[in-house]
Amino acid sequence: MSERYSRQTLFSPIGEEGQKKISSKHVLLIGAGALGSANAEFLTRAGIGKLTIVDRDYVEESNLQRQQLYTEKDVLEKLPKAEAAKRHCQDINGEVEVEAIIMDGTALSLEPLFAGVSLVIDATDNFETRMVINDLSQKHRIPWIYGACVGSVGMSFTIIPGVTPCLNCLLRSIPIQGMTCDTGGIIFPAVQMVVAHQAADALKILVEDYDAVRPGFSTFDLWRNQYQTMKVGRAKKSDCLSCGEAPTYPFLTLENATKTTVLCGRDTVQVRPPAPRKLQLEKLGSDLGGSGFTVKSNPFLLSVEKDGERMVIFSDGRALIHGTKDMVHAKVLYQRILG
Amino acid sequence: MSERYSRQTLFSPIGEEGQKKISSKHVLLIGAGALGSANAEFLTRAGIGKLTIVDRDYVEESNLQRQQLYTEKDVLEKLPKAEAAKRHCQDINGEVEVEAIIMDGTALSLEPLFAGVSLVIDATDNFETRMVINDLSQKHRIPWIYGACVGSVGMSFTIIPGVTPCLNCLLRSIPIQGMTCDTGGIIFPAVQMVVAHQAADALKILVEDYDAVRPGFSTFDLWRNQYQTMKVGRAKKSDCLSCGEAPTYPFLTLENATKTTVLCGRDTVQVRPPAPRKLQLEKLGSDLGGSGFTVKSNPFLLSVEKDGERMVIFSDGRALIHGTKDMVHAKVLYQRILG
Amino acid sequence: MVNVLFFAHLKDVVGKEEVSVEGNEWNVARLKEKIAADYGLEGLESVMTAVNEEFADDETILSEGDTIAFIPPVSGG
Amino acid sequence: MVNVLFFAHLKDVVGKEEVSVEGNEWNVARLKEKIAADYGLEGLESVMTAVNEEFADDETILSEGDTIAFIPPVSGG
Repeated sequence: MSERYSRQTLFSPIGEEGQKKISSKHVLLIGAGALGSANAEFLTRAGIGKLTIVDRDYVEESNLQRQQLYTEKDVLEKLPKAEAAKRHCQDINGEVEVEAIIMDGTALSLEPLFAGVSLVIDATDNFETRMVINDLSQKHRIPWIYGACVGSVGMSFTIIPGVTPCLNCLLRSIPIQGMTCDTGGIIFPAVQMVVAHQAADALKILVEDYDAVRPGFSTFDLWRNQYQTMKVGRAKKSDCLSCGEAPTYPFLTLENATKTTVLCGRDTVQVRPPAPRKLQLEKLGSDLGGSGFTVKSNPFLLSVEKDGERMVIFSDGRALIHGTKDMVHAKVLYQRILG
Repeated sequence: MSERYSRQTLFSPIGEEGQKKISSKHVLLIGAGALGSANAEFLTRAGIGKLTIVDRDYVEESNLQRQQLYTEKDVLEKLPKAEAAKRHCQDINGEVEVEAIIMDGTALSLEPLFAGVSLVIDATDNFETRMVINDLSQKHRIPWIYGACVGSVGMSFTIIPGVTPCLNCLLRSIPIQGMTCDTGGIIFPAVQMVVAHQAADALKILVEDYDAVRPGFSTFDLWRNQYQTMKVGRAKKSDCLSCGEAPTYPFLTLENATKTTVLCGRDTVQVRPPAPRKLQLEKLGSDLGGSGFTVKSNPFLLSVEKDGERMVIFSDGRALIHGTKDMVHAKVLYQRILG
Repeated sequence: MVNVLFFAHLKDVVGKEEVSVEGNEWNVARLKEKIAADYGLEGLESVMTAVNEEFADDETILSEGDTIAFIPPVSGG
Repeated sequence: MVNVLFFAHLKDVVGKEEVSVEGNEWNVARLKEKIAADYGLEGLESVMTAVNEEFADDETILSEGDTIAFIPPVSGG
């Protein structure tokens, strides 16, 4: 091994043997936002063999405050994040093979990418995609590392099929109406703290030191100075539909996916959640009002507007995104607000 | 404020008011290695008013595995780290004023830089410089944030003069013969985790939310899955020479500094610690042997060699660095091994 | 009595990090209902619960002196 | 008896994270000597000590059931 990795091989749980393993492995990184760009930089610097980055978005000015790798030039060029991340990673380490895939991650589009990878790292911004990753991880027996952050809060959990409970055991259902980075903000240190947890467990899995993998679900709040790792042994459910004895992988079916349709003859996309939600429109309206959105409401719907983008949200979770025919863009806007 | 900081101002403990404060403040960052480059990137992305980066070293290939910002091109150009960090920071955020100072940080050279700064962030690699920072922080009443990491271990503690104990209260003396990144290795996630703690407290201090500052000394080990925050209220000593009732700022005196001398007529620098140390040469020799150094020893000294650099270490802590007349370079090599 | 720890924004809504409340031999669901009513906390049904730093579900029975942490999952990234 | 937690590389030297040992009414210095002798730990004099997650010095007196953590300071960066 070259001098480049000398400080990493000096760390005895990795060593020269571990470095050889790292350089022979392939990681699938889903998302290239805050968690994604930082994970991409880490894996590249660590000398991963191959890195596949999937993202549907492009670099915007508001990303620069917390998303590593990206520069003002990427914003001016409106580069897709996956491509911008790839370019910066190659300036850092030309030995790493980086593949950039610009697409919306769904059960259908992600499944082929699971072939041959050693590890999947979650850097998405919504629970729907995470539940898809969770099912694909179980189906293909590939570990994945959940990570998420909002405000000064973050959490991480490593799922190893056949060993740990899965995210479906822990959450049971997709949580409703949480804060997102677009409604509650986000600070860079929260991102870094989540990535530190993901990256450490990624190294353990890549060097096959499974005993060292964090045996619990870690949560922290860097502003309120809280930290806890919750043991999860008891959470594993034998009847879990994702990881139990008779799995059906429910999140791989079309009925559990968010649907988007371009409304005929209008510059509008309708976004429909998998199952009707019961949104508390009044609370959502006041949260969004506090987050810089212009909000109008009546008992049946909210109309919210920001930066020239207008969206109408119904209490069953359905939404109309005005001014676009781009279904992926509409889903991005929807999930930024509703998680 | 521009769209650039929108997700940071959405975070209510910062808000627009906090952002204005951040953009009016000046931070002194001492060190531009692993902790330094990551802190520089964070402060730049967060929109600090002015950032002064002090470092004595240049970018090497073995830095790339854990030091943010730097690329292969910086290694080829052997750029000083402070200058390389400045260039990358300006690609990220042209609004921030970045000052790069290439020098060895000592009591004498650092003191003038404390004038007018709001906060000092520690990104050094040795306790001697930290104790100098600690004394200057007390003398000039400026908060500073200690951070350090080796292997998978890291720690952070925020010192606010007049409020918290200082590092001298906690450590009493400079700890002897610990592991350094050059002897125990270092993994990127340990760096990120320390920086997450430093960065969060930096934001709190910059927006003047002192009540939120982490009220303790946090330590973690990401491989062994340990985390603890130790309360420190009881550690404050009224007779502490750095922060007590009659401070003398002992680490600002010349007798408490490491001395370097070019040996007359030889291509060798002698490095002498402030007070004689009692090194366990046998243990040090076997540690260094395990870390890739070629070691020869007799009961009085160790001769160690790596990458063409040769150093002779005596049990009282004195060392001869062969093949150089550069006193700063000699001190860098010495502190890399002996902390 | 049991101790209840509030993580993240729940701490702000309640106004403190920790409260000591009745709850011995209750299940988690009952405690959640009581806490929701007493402190005006919404959405506790989708908040994760740890009892003495171990995962717990709504049916978990509490004992005297237990520490219950309510941890709201987040989705950003 | 008191519980002793070993942080970082101390855990590897001792071979476990936690041990339960005699120590009631001892001071920290005496506990350090005993632990150093029993487990072959070197350099404990420059290791930080927390008793029940609070900073302690060599003179701090221990009580039955206390948890003592030994935390080696690191200097890298």
